[in-house]
Parts: sequence; structure tokens; C-alpha cells
Amino acid sequence: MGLISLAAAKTLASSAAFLFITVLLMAAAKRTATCIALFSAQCAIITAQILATAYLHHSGEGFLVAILVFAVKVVIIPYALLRVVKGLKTAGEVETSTTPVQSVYITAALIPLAFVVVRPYVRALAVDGQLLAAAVALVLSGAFLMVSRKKALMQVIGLVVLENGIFVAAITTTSGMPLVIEIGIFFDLLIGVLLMGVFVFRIRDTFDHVDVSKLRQLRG
Amino acid sequence: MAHILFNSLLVILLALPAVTLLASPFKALRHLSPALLMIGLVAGAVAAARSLCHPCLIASDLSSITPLPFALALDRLSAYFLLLICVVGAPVALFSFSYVERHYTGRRRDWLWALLPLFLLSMVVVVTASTAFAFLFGWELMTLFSAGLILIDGDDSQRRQKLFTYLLMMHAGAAAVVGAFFMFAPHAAGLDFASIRVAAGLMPAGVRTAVFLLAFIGFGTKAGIVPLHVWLPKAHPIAPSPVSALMSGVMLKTAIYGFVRFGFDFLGTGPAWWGYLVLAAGALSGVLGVLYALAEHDIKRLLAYSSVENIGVIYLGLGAALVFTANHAPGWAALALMGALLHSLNHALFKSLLFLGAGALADATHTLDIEELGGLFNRMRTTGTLLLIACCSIAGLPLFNGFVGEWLTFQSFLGGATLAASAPAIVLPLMAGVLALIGGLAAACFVNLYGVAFLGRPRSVEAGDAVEVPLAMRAGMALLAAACVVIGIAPAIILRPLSAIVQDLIPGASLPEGALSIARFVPWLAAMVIAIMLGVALVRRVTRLTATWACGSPALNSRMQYTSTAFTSPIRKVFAQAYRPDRTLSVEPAEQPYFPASISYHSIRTVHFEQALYRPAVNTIVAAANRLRKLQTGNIQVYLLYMFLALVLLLLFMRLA
Amino acid sequence: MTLWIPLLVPLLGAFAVLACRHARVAVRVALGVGAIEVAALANAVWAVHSAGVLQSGHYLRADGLTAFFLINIGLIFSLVLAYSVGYLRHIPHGRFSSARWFFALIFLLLFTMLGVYLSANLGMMWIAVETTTLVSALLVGFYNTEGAVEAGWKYLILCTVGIAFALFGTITLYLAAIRSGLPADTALDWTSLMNAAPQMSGARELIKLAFVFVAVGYGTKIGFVPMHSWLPDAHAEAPSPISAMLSAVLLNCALYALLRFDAITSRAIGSGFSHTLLLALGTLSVVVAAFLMVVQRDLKRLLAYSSIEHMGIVAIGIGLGGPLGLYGALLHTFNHSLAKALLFFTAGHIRSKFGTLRMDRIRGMARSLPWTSVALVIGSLAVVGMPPFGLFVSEFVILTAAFTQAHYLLAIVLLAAISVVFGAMLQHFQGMLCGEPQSMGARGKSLFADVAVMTTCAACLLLLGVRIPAVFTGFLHGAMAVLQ
Amino acid sequence: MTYALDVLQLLLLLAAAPLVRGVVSCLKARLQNRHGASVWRPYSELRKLFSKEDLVPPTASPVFRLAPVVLFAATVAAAAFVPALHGSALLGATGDFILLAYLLALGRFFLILGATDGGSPFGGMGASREALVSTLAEAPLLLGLTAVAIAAHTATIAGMVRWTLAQQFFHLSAVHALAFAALALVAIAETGRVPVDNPATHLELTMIHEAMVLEYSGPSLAWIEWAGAIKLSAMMALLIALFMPWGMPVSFSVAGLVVAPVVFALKMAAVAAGLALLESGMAKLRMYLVPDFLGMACALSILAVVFTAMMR
Repeated sequence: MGLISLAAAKTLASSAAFLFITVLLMAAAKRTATCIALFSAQCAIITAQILATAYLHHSGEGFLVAILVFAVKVVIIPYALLRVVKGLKTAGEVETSTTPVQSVYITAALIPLAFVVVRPYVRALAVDGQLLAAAVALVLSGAFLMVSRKKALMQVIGLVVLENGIFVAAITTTSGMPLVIEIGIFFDLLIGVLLMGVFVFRIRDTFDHVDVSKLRQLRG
Repeated sequence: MAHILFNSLLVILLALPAVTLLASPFKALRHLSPALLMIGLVAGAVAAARSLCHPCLIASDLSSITPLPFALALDRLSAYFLLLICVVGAPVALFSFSYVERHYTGRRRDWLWALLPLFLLSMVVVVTASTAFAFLFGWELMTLFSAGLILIDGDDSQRRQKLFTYLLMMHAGAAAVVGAFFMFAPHAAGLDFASIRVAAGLMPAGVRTAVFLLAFIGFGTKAGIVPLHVWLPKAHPIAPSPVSALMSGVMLKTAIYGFVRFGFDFLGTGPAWWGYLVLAAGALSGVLGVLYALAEHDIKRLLAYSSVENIGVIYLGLGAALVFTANHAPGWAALALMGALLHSLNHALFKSLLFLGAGALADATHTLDIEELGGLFNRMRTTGTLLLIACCSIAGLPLFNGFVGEWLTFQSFLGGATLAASAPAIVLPLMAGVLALIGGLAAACFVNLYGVAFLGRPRSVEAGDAVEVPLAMRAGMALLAAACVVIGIAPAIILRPLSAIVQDLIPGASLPEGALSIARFVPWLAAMVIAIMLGVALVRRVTRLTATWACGSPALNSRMQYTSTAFTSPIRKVFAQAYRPDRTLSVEPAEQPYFPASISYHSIRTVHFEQALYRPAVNTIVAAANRLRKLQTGNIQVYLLYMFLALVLLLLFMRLA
Repeated sequence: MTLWIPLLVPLLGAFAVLACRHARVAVRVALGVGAIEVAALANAVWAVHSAGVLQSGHYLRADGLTAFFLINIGLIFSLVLAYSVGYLRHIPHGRFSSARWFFALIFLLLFTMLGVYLSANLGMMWIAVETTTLVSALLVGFYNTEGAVEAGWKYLILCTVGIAFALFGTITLYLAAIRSGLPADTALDWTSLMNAAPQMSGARELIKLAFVFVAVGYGTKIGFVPMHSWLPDAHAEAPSPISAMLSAVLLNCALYALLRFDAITSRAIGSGFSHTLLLALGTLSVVVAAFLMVVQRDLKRLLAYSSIEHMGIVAIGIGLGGPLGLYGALLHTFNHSLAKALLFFTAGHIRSKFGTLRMDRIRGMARSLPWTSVALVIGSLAVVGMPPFGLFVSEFVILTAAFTQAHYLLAIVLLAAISVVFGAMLQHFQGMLCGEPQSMGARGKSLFADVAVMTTCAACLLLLGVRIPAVFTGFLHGAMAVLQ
Repeated sequence: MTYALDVLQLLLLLAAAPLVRGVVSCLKARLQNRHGASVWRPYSELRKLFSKEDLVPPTASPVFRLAPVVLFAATVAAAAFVPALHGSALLGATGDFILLAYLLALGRFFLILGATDGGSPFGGMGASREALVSTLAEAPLLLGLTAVAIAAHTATIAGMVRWTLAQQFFHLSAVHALAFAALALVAIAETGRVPVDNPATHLELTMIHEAMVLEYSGPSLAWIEWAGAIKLSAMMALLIALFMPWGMPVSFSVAGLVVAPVVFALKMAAVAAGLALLESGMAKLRMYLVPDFLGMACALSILAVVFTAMMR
């Protein structure tokens, strides 16, 4: 058993680093499809982290939640998003208002900012600082993605990354919410993403483009 | 007894709209609602008169029903103003008996008979309220109903623009009044007048000054003090004549009631500069009001500006009273307050008479521009005599009621010299000069109005074949004229209750000895003047009607007479500073000025208050709004940025707090 | 049991309506389900009123505060249902935009909102608020026009981001509860949190952090400035009954969630921090909305900004706290929902008669739409806070509270903003109401249902302004007792 | 007994009024090396006018005939305030200066109405100018009288005279000189004497009072002329009473009754001479210089009030 607990401890320690990598790659990504892939990788890392915490805390629920996360976030949502990308048939690349280099630099700057923000809380809550910083970094980069990307779908991805950040923060600090709430949250997230997909198709039907920054009819 | 009559007035006024709308289809019941209105107002007048002698405190208390305490009471001051409302309301209702029949038909007529009682009811609620909620309830409704009544006359864009200014300024004024009432909230147990009085004593001086200033601005807007008067010449002329009579005669007095209630009943004594502020406002309004009235041709606009002037005279009296209370001279303060209150009643009487007269003229000649009238005395004798009485009263001539109010104010200014402090001893007597100037200008203004409108030759066809108005209209006007003359000749009947009121309001006030001497003296003077007039009239004389010598020209025609512009041009030249009209004289062709093909002269009196004070205020608001509107860019990314910035700012605020 | 029925009836109703083929049958089924739903709500409210607190199972709970808001939702829902029956003539056909879907989505929205009110658990409440966003996004985008799609998208994205922050706030509160010793499974229960609140004063920083995130999160749904940007677009582009439902009930729903949080935080760490935050957000909303109303050109956008302003006033009421502040705020939510519903109904009529909502293009409404003009006048007088109507009473109470706590500057700013709003509303509406109508053909015939709906709204507003019934005051005090 | 004396005093004033005007015009003629009409000419003029017909324009209204009646009544009532032979007058005991001023305003009000009713341009012109002059004269008149009232601590005219009688001539402060000057200027404007208005001429450029009464003839003109004369003598008597009352008996005594009329007559003659000298010395002011003339009177009265209040 020692081996498994050793592996769990290792995953907990290293997941923060992996999360940072996905955040940076996503900032640099040019095509939506790569973003979706990176997102599903991110969710995989989070599943691993849940499994590790569940194992260390010996909570049966944890495993159930891990399975749920894996099903919803790693498989269903990316699959849905990819179908939307294929359905759009328009150019797949990511139109951004900031050049890729700039966005990478900004995201890179966000990570130390996350560490600074988190420091007082790590001391107060005696929690793994790295993971909490990763959570805040995810939230900040998700926000940055939504603000800087012009494509409607990229905004959805930014949103979901932000949700990931919050979810990671939840796991590291509270080691898991009551199961019913977790299920409810995932269910909501799933429907939310599906609905956003429907809206993206609607925007394309009505406006023949999915560039969110051109949606400026309603002003004043 | 007064209690029952007062409640019956309230019930009648409340029920009348329903009665009107129900009775509208039946021809026979056409005069039901006007008759009911008359009965209600007479009952109200009797109730007010009785409770002037012995006030009954809680007349009707609906606090158990209404969401917030709502009670009406008839202390002496409220009874006096209720008397004012009913004494003016009844003749106006009588006048409207036939005026409304001749001018409005069908739905408009019903709407007018439905809204008029509600308008009166809201004013009755304002003057008799004894809780803040009731007062403000009546205060806002009063503006709404008057706006409704104005809209009955038509809603083209020009009238709507004036109505918009009126409603906006009334609402801003009401906001100040709300502020004034609620300033008592931290110190008072509840917002009824009794606990407000108690709280006023405990409040620090700074809060008392804030309350006074808010009350001054709030009630000043409704009364029409000069910087805040811009709505008055816009709103009153566009209302139907009976309604503008009520608005000018009575609605302005509810503002005076409110200011007296705050200035004397709640706050009591305050620093002297309160008095000087009110005096300054009164003087400014008085002089500028009458000067603008002089420059007007439209009767209703002239009367509206003259209301500004009379409110100025009332504020002079109130200002003197405040200065006296500040200098611990309650006797003289009581006299000054009496002068102001009496002038309010007098102004209500003759101003509503003048507006009704204007209504009668409009009814007979279909025009309100005095430049087109003339020679109406021979064609409308009763209206002519009644308006002669009204013009004499408003000019403040002895034997008429205008003089008595101004005489009391003059006496109080003389009393200023008896004060120890040197500042009031100089300022107050000088105010006598200002009041005299206002009186002189008012006399000139109304001799111009009467002379041009009623005397000489008719200047237009309509004026030529004008016909006397029906009996009900004349009867309504006659009642008001009778009241003017009776108060003018025998002021004792109104001075005794007034002295009781001011003794209530100003504690420890004993009137100076010679103060009410006018009550004994004027009847003798009247007797002597009338005796001499009879004596002179009885001297036998032979009169012969013959055309007067016209320096050889064939015959005098109406164009040779002095028009109102000509009559007032010397005065307007002397006081040119107050007008500063922008005149445009254009001569075509410009290169030969001495052989012009056509000359056109155009002079608009720029209303510089509006340009200097209100236009910039409105422009800044609209400019700020436009800048804010640019924030709503339409781009979702910018909206997201707003949210994240808000979150970051709040987190920083949390860190610091 | 009495709580499950009102919750499940709209869910089943939604599916039942979807199942019927013809629009006429769908309407009749919808009305039937609506009637049952209102009866169930009434029964639930009366049960709560007599029993104080109803708890069924682990997740459903209803107390005085819930009862008060259930009355609001019941009244407005029945009005909206009755109005939309007459409104169906204008629904253009396209995906999702048929009568069946319209009623189904309305029932789903009702189901989600009842979920928020009846949930005993803060987590469940968050989930319900999230689903209200999803369902109402579909309703906002119902017309499938360019504006509707854009508004729907912005509404969906902005509110989901906002709600995510609210989730983080809930989790932080959950963390604070666990840190101060609450067992994990009941750490999110509202009652257990309230009972344990005094011990949680230790985790002061965490609770303040939680409140900030919740304020921003649910603030987005309530429409506080600066998170309000979606509200004018959503309310302007949605069909009129839906805008009425959004403005009158959905904002109150989010406010209800914020009230639940404020109760816990003020009991745990004192109301100093949370109330100053609410006062700041409220005043900012009132001032910015007042100024923006001056330059609006579209009627429904004007009404949307008026909703932001009134939510600001309610926030100020809650921020002032104390019996007066709370009484004024709760009464204001109820009055405002009635007035705003009335105004959106009239907006629906104007759109159907004049084909546009551009206020500068509408002339002579008084002659061509007499009944609607009367309703518009009553509604605008009420919204502006004129005496005979309810909002004057609640604004009077809130102003008294402000002055009693010597917030002079705040009160003066509030009075000034109300005057600016009065000027803006008067300027826009006098142009619309008066003047000569262009050739608008026959006068709009108004359905009996619409007239009945509008008269009930106006009657309730007048009743609450002149005479608040004793029963209603009972509910109001019950709600206040919960929050004290 | 005092009532009888007051009535007698009033009748004396009314009767002597035309004589005063005759004396003034005779003195002016002598100063201009003219023989001039006899002093009693105004009486014969009045008798002539009373016997003539009263011509009334056809378009005129009853106000045209009412105006002279009200003017005469108001002026007589005003004259009843002014003490001549002894300290008090018929209405002077309780009536105060405000009533006096406003009674004169009542008379003027109806005279202006009568003028506009005539329907001729002269009437309108006279009325318009009279309105300007009387408006501007109102303030200094009242302020001047206020100054004296403040000094005498009473508003009644009898009280003021009694207070001045009690003072020594040399103790009277400069303030009284200011008040006297202001009231003198206002008296000239009110009664329409030379610098403001020329009573003798019918030249339309200059006449104010004459223009208003151009339409009147016969008894109506007689009453107006007489009222004008009463007003002149009343104003002169007022100035004398307020500023030079010495010679009036303080208490009631037979000797006083004999001396008082003689002293009063001498003082009136002196004032009449002063007026005649002023009128022949000055030319009539242009119409729009009259406001400066009255502005001077207003400044004087304001100073009087301020200094009286300071020196209390």
C-alpha cells in the first residue's frame, strides 16, 4: 500500500506544476481544437488530484466524485466542444485581441501574482500553497482568456477553465463538498456548456460569424 | 362641531370624483357636483371659522388604516389657512358653474369636475396635516392634480414643455421639503408634528440651520421666490382660469403655510441671518416680480408675475418676524407675522378675483392680450366694477384689503428702530422704502392693466362687441370683491383671530400698543371719504356728451390711445437693468440706411434666470449621462473587464477595511 | 410534502405542455397547470404562515422570508401567465419560438426559481440560481432576432461568470464553517450555519472574503452597477411577459440569495462590513442608473435601468439595516415588482400597436391606446415614487431609516437621484402620451385578460400605497424576524 | 372742543388753498417783472368753472366722472391729517403718515384712470408720465417720513409734531435737514411744480399733470383744480408742521388761538416765496432727468433713515 500512498503524495505535489504548464500552453494556443485538448488534459490532472486526496483521506465519496469529474470534464465536455468546432466549419484558429506573445507574457505574469495573493491564506489555512496558487492562476488565466479572445467558443473555454480553478481551490482547501452538491455543480456545468454550444450555433446562423467583439448592436 | 363639519368637507371632496363620473351621462345631474362642491367648501369655511376660536387638536386620525401615521388636525394656523382655501374655493366653484359649461364639454368637463375637488382636497390635507406622511402625501398630490387640470386644456408640445418645467421644479422642491422633514428623524420619536416640535428643541444649531435652509428652498420653490420662480409664469397661465385662480391664490399659500410651520412653529428662534436671507429674497422677488409684470401684455402672465411680487411682500413680513424673534422682540415679531399672514389671505382673495376676471374677459373677448382690449367697462359693467375693486386692492390703496396687510408690515418695519442692535435698526426701516417702491410699481402695473383693458376705446372687434358674462360668474367674482372691501373697511373682523394665531406661534408675544389702531381708525376714515364723495357728487352739474377736441384732426380713433407697452415704457426705461432685453433692429437694404425698403424691430425679454441658472444645470446632467452612456460599449469583453475590476476593487477594499 | 408539490408541479407542467401538439391545447394545459401551481403555492404559504418553519427532508425548507417571496412570485407568475395568453399572437415562428416552448420554458423558469426559494442548503441554492440563468437565457433569446441572440449570449456568459464567483464565495463560507468545527455534511445548511454563526467569528477574514465573492456573484444577477451591463440588453430584447418575469421576480430571487448570505455574515462577524459594501453598491447603482435613464431612447431599456435603480434602493435599505431599513427594503421589492410588471405589460401593448419601442417615434398614445396609457401613467407614477402608490411608502421608510442613522449625504444623494429619475421619466413619457397620433388605424382593441391583469396590478399598487392589509404586514414581520 | 377746532382748521386749509396758489403765482410774476394776476384769481376761476357745463367724451365710462370725485375726497382726507393751527389735526391724532401717503396714492390712482378713460393721446401720455413720477416718489416720501417717525418714536403725525415742538430749534440734528430736503423734493414732484412738471403750460412736451386733466371741463375740472391746490397747501403745511412747528400753541389757550393763525400765515407766505423763487430760478427738467431728481431725494431719505437709526 505504501507505493500507492507514495504515488498519491507525488501526484499531489506535481499536479500544481502540470496545471501551470497547461495554463501557459493554452495562452499560446492558436487553434481552438488544441485549447480543447489542453483543457481535457487539465481536467485529467484534476481527476488525478481528486483520486490522490480521496485515497489519502480514505473517503469513498472522493472516488465517486473522481469518476464523475473524469466522465463529465475529461470526456463529455471536450467531445461536445469538438463537435461544435467541427459543426462551425469556419476557420478554427483563435482570433485574439492580443498577440500570442503578449498573452503568454501576461499569463506568465499572472502566476507569480497568484502566489502573492495566496500567501496569507496558505499560512492561515495550513494548506498546500502550490495547489492553491495553481487554482488562483487557473481562475486568473480563465478570466484573461475570456477578456482577450474574440471567438465565442474561446470564451466558453475560458469560462470552463475559470470553473476548473474554482473547483481546484475547493478540493485543496475543503477536501470535497457533500456529494449531492458536487453532482449538482457538474450537472449544471454540463448543461451550461451545452447551452453555450447551442448559442454559438445560433450566433453563426444569425450573424454568419462567431466573432464576439463584433456583437455590438445593443449599446447605451 | 367643527370636527364633524371638517370631516364632512373631506368626505364630500373625496366622493365628488366618483359622483361626477357616475352622474356624467345624466343631463339633469349636470349641476350636482358643482353644487356639492359649494356645500362642502361652505361647511369647511364654517369649520375653520369655529376652530379659529377654539382649536380642536385631532380632527381626523386615519393612522390605524394607512401604512404610516396619517392624521389631520385643526390648530389655529391650520384653521386660518383652511378658511383661506374654503373662502376662495367657494366663489371659484360658483364661477366655474357656468365657466366650465361654456368652455368644456363631454369627457373634458367630467375630468375637470373630477380633478378640481381632488386638487382642493390635497390642499386641505396639506394645511391640516399633523404628521409628515400626511403632509408629503398631500404635497405631492397637489402638484399631480394641478398638472392633470392643466392638461385638460390641451397637450400640444409647447404647453407640455412648460408643464415639464413645472413638474420637475415642484418635484425638486418636494425633495428639499422631504429632506427638511427627515432631518428631524434622528432626534424625534416619530415624524408627527408634536414629536417634531419636541425634537426641534434638542437639535444642535448646525442641524437646525440645515433644516431651515432646506425648508426655505423647498417651500421657496413652491411659493415662487425669485431665483426659484421660473415655473410660475409658465404654469399658471396655461391652466383653465378657475384652476389658475386656485393655483395662484391658494396653492402658493400652502407653501407660505409650510414655511411658517417650519420657521416659527418647529424651529422657533434662530440666528438673525435667517431673517435677513428671507428679507433679501422677499425684496428681490417683490421688485423683480412687479417689474416683469409691467412688461407683460398677456393678462395671465402679468398676474402670475404679480403673484411673485406679492409672495415677495409676504416674505418681507416673514423675514422681519424672524429678525425680531432673533433679537428677542416677540411683540414686534407677532405684528410682522400678522402682516404676512393677513397679506396671504388678502392676496388669495384679490388674485383669485383677478384670475377669474381674466377668465371672464377671455370668455367675452376670446383673447387675453390687453393690447387688443379696451372700452370694456361700458360693455361689461359688473365685471368692470369688480375688477376695479380688485385692482385697487392689489395696488394696496386704503379702504381696500391690500392696504391693511401692507400697513401692518410697515408698522413692523418702524418697530425695527426700537431694537437695541444697530443692524436691524437700519435694515428694517430701509425695507419700508423697498415695500413702498414695490407698492408704487404695483399701483402703476395695475392702473396700466385696468386703464388699457377696461377704459378708453375698444382696440379690436372682439373687444367692441364684448358681452357681459353670465350671472354665476359675476356672482362668484362679486363674493370675492365683497370680501376684499369688507376686510379693507372693517379689518377688525380678521385682525382679532389673527392676533390669537400669532400669540400661539410666537410664545410670550404681546402686540405693541398702537399695533391694531388701524382696526378702529379705518372705518372712520372710510366714512369721511365716502361722505365727501357723496357731497361732491350731489353738487348739481349739467353734463353734455360731446366729442373732445382732437387738435383739428377729423376724429380720435382707438390707435391714438396709449397701449400697455407705451404706458409702461418710461418705467421700463428707468428700470432697464432688470430687463436687459435683446433687441434686434434689421433695416433692408443695409447699405442705404436712410432709404430703407423695410425695417423690422424685435425685442425678446431674455429670462436670464433660466439661462444663467437652470440651463447650465440641465446641460451638465445630460452631458454626464452621455458620458456614462459611452461606458455601455456593447462589447462583452469590456463588460467582463468591468466585473473583474469590480471584484479586484472590492477585494482591495476588504483588505483595507 | 406541502413543499414538494409547488416545486414539482411546474416541472411536470413543462413536460405536459411540451407533449401537446396544438398551440391552443398547450395554452389550455398551461393555464390549468398554472392554476394548480398557484393553489399549491398559496397552500404552502398558508402552511408556513401558521407553522412558522416547514422542513421536509434534507433539502427543502421554507420560513417567513421564503413565504414573503413566494407570495411575490405567485402573484407575478399568475399575472404573467394570464398576460402571455393574449401575447402569443406576436411570437414569430422559428427554432424554440413556438407557444409550446414558450410556456414550457416559463414553467421551467418557475421551477428553478422555486428551487432557489425552497432550498435549505446554500449549495443547492447556488445550483438553482445557476439553472435559473440557463433557462432564462433561452427565454431571453426566444425571438431569435439578431438583438435577442446577442442579448442572450451576453446574459449567459456574464451571469455564468458571476455565478462562478458566487460558487467560490459559497465554498469559502463552507471552508470557514468546517474550520470552526461544523460537521461536513451539514456545513452548508442554512439553519445550522445560522446557529453556529457566533462560533464562526474566528474565521473573520474568510467570511469577509466569502461575502465579497457572493456580493459580486449574486450582485451580477441582481444587476448592481458595475456588473449590470447585461440587464438592459436582456430585458429589452426578451418578450414583454418574460422581461416582466425577469425584472419583477428573477432580480428578487438573486436578492433573496444575497439576503440569506447577509443574515449569516452579519450574525457571524457583525453587519459592519457587509452593510457598508451593500450601501456602496446600492448608491452607485441608483446614481448611475438615474443618469443613464436621462439619455435612453428605447422604452424597455429605460424600464431595465429603472429596475437597476430600484434594486439599488433596496440594497441601500438592506445596507441601512435595523427594523426600518429592512421593512422598507422588503416592502420595496414587492412594490417594485408590481409596478415593473405593469410597465412591461404596457410596453408589450405599445410594441404590438406601434411596432416600435423607440420613445421618440411613439406619439399620441393617449388617443390611440386609452387603457394602456392609463396603465402607463399609473405605472410610471408608481415607479417614480408618487404618493398614492406603494413605492412612495417604502421610499419614505427607507429615507427615514437613512436620516435616523444620520447618513445625511447618502439621503441627499438618493433624493437627488430620485428627482433626476422623475425628470427623465416625465420627459420621455410626456412625449409619448400626448400629441397627435400618426395614422395608426383603428384604436388597439385590448383583450379582457390584459385589462384585467393591468387593473389588478394597479389595484394592488394603490392598495399597498393607501392601506397595507394586516395579513400582508404579518408576512412582512415574519420575514423580518428571520433576518433579525 | 378740540374736534371743533380741528374741523375749523380743516375748513380753513380748504378755503385758503386757492389763495396759496394765487400768492405763489403772483410772487412769481413779480419776480419776473410782470404785474401778474391778482392773488384772488383762483377763486374767480373756480366760480367760473362751477357754472360751466361738464363736457364728457361719448366713449368715456362712468370712471371718467368718478375720478375727480375720488381725487377730491382723497385729497381732503389727506389734508385732514395735517396740523396747521395747533399740534393735532382731525385725523392726525391716530392716523399715521402711511395712511397719508397712500391716500394721496388713491387720489392719483383714480386721476390716472380718468385720464386714460378720456381716450386721447394726451391723457395716456400724462398718465404714463405721472405713473413714473409717482412710482419713483413713493419710496423717498415714505422713507423721509420714516426717518422723522423713528426720531419721534411714533408713527402718528400729531405725535411727531408734539415731539418736534418739545425740541429746541438749535438742538435739531442735521438728520432733520436731510429729511426736510428729501420731503421738499418729493413735495415738488408730488404737486407737479416746476423742476418736475410745469403747472402753467399746455406744451405737450413738458406737461404731466395738465395732460391728464386736458379732457376735463366745468365742475369736474374745478374739483380737480381745487384738489390740486389743497394738495399743494397740505404738503406745505406738512413740511411746516414737521420741521418748523414753533408758534403752534402746545396747550389750548385763547391767546394761542389768536397768535397761531398769524404765525401760520407768515410761515406759509415764507414757503410760498421760497417756492416762487425756486420756480423762477430753475427751468423744467427733461423727462428722463426726473428719475435722477427723485433719485437724489431717495438718497437723502435713505441717509436720513440711516443716521436717525444710528443716533438713537
